[in-house]
Amino acid sequence: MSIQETTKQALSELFIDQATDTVIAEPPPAATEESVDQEEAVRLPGVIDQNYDTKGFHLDALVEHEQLVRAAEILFGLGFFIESITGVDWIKEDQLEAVYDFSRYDFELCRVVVRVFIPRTDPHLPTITGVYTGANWHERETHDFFGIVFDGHPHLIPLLLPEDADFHPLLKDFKA
Amino acid sequence: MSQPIELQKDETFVLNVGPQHPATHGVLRVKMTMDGENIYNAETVLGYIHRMHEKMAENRSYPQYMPNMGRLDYLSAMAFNHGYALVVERAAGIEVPERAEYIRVITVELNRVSSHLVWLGAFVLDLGGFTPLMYCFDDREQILDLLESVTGSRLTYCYFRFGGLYNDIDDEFIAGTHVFIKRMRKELKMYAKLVTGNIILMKRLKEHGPIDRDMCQRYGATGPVARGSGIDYDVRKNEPYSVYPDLDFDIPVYHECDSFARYMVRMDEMEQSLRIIEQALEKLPEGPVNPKKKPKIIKPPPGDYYAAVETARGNFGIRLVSDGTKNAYRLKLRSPTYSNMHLFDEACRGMLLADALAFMGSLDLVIPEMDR
Amino acid sequence: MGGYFTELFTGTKSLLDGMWVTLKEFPKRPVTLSYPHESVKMYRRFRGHIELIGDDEGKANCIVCGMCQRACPSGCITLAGEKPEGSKKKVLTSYILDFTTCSLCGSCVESCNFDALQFSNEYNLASTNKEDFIMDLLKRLEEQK
Amino acid sequence: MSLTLLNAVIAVFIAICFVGLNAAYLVWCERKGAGFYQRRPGPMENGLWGLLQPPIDGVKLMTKQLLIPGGVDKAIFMVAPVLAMFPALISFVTIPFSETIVAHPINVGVLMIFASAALGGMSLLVAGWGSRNKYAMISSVRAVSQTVAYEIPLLITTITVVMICGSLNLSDIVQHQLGGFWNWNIWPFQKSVGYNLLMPISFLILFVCAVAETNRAPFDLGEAESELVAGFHTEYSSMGFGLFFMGEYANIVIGSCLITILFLGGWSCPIGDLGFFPFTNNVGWFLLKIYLIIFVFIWIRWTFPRTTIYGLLNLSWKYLIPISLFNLLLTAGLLKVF
Repeated sequence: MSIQETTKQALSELFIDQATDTVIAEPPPAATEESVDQEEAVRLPGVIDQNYDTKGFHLDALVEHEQLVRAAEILFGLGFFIESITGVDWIKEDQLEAVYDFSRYDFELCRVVVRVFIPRTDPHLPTITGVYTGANWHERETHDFFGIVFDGHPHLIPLLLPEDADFHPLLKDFKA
Repeated sequence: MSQPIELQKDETFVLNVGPQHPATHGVLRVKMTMDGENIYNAETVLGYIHRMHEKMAENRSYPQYMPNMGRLDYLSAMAFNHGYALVVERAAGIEVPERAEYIRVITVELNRVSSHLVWLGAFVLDLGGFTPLMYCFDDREQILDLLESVTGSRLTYCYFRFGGLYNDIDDEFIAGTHVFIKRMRKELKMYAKLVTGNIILMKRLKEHGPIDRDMCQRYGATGPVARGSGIDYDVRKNEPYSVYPDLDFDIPVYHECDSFARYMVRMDEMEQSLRIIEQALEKLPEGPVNPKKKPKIIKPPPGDYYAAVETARGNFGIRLVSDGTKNAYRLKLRSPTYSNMHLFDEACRGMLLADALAFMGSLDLVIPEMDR
Repeated sequence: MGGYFTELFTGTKSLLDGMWVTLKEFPKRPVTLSYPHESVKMYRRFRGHIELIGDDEGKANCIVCGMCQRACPSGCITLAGEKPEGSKKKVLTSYILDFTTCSLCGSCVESCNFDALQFSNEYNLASTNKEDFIMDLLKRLEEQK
Repeated sequence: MSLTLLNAVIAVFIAICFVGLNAAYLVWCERKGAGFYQRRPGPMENGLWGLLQPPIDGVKLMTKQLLIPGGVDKAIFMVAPVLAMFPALISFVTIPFSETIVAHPINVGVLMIFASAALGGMSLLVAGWGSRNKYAMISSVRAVSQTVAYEIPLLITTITVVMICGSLNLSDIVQHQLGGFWNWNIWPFQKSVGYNLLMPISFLILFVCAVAETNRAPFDLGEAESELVAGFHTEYSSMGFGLFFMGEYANIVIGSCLITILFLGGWSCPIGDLGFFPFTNNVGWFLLKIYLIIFVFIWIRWTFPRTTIYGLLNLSWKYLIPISLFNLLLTAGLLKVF
């Protein structure tokens, strides 16, 4: 079994107790014609395969925010390292997306993207610094740029922005 | 040797290394809590050269953003350009002619050698040896001259275009590169004698600055830092892009997990880069360097795309979120030293100040790339 | 004990090796260039600041299409033109380059379809006066004639 | 009495001139040498080959403002550079440049030099403590532990030579080596002790100790510009810095004088006194020898990276002290035998 399938299976177990049994076998989105906004809006939590050649990553997992730490633990156990954490501001849907990139050191190539959607007002996420120590700076950076509060983070002060910064420049409604 | 010492929190003082300090090579600030000359902990303070490149990406069209890439990592600007070109080509589905791919590889590898040369000089300077810096800069000068004759600039090349290149290389460049490879092989032997073999250097690097595999995984360290810890991870091999699969080269891996291992990885990488350049020059096909048909205005279909390249410092990844317009909706730059520097705090505890700064040098930091 | 003397021996040898390398460099000629007295020849492709290309009479080739202005990522080009009476083509009346924000990327030169822009070979551009970097390229073209 | 005093005053005056000129032009030599080692020409602009650089630098240093950082102990802060310069000057009083050119020959000249050298370490401590700067503080602590560690092998090696020559008077030590280079103490065969194979190694030990005592690269832990910014003189500007600089170069000259006298036969002509000018025992040979040694000092500085404090102490306690002690015992034994 390739690492992609193993990882997919492991991550799928997160969603089993969610009653919707169709989630695991959700087909990859074939049509990209419809706008990404609608597609993201209807997407249910679950893991889907992506076409590496066109997308640049293999697995795309959408999780609820209470499943996030568990997902990170699964990936850590499978030998993934953390590449980056970032956010995307979907201002039209009034949502923030946090994107976690994971990759592997060995030759079985598998890039995993874990996404979480959270409301734009009062965005909170659990920290994964307990699993990946290196998430510390990435989470601080995401907090800087998007204002996402990572609950349980040991040292959530501005990293790249000045220490007294109270603005979040990558939000779409930010005006300099 | 830095034996584990019981450090007392209540007997410490804070030493500000940076933002203006000779060892930080730029405006990095490390707030070290010290017990005597031993480090109790070190908090890195970033952001002194933060320019919000990611926001700029949202306000510029795709081709307009290309020059920004050279400003991220001024030492391996070519590789950063390559990463950005890759992700946009992947998103917009632009084909690259083969000759352009080969020339990309040649220039990126030349740039990698020049970047490692600066690192070598600066690293030995950190250790107190001044002369190798001058030799390194002399050698690097040859590369910069070569690249300048092709791209027109010396540091922030901005040489790649989506689907191709700014312009073609000429015979003069090819001849010059062959001369350079010959010279560099000789110089590498000289460095081995002058620097690598030196007992003082070995004593300072061997068994100092330990980074093990687990630590790399937790922090996401890549590049020579990971390869010095026994992880054979190199994007050029693990996730082949461009024409790297057609070229024969090795990834140097050392299992000692110390500063000397990282040092040796980079020294060997220069040799491997020369090999790559030599082969690429040999295989260089004729043909155009820009695709015949290319969209006039680049508007990738909505969705998110990812591409990674191996820069001189490690895995540089770009996540591009497109909404179908001519500007990126969101562009995330995953810079390698950001993760590599992050582990400094954990790794340097209990070290002597001199060793910690040598360790910092072995991480090969480029601050603008970290702060973005 | 064996290691003690081996290390002493190899260590000393490595130091002497290093000293031999630097000694060999000592009598060699310097590779540097004493800059203000001599200077390097710039490469043909060297990217200095941009300049206008004129025809034989010194008139700018520019037709004031404004492509360069739009291509510039940092908005450092300001140009204006007017249509003289009886002429079909627009004529350039001013072309200002704000070099303080220019990043020498060359997008303007590439975007130009009328062979009107090129890179100059100027690199001695240091000045203590900011106004020196607001360049009037049209004036420059006239002066070159 | 008064004549002796006058003599001493004149000697100190000459010493100051000598030290000052030496310091200035050694800086020039150092920069020029660094340039040649590094494929570049070194100072070129002022005068022929940049020969006017040192006086111009001197003028620059003297006209700069002497900054005193807030909150320092002014007395200590100001006295430190003087303390760096003073022992170096004192040492010159006893050094015999030739048979006749010596300011004040003292029977225990060796002791005198070591006493003032120990005082030199003091100046670093005072400067580091008085600067109210953490880098300077770390630097001075390093420098003192370095001085303590390296004075021991230095003394032991010197004692070996003193035993062979049977005198603490520097002139006598040179007299003992007159008559050709084969009589110098550096060789493994000696008139008085027969074969002592460790003598060349003793010479090396003395050389290493001299480099370490003068805080030169690769033992410049006190300055360590990439770690401690500028070490103990971080806070000094103008002539305060200038005095430290001069003191450093004066110490280098003293160090090389000591090496020349103890091992290389001082002012003696390498092929024996032939009785016509350059080949007599004269001051020229002495100066030639010390500048050759200074050349090696510069050569070493521009070749090696810096050691760390444990590397430095390891070298001293694991190699230099045992070997020099062993040589001391061996020499003592040989003296008994022959």
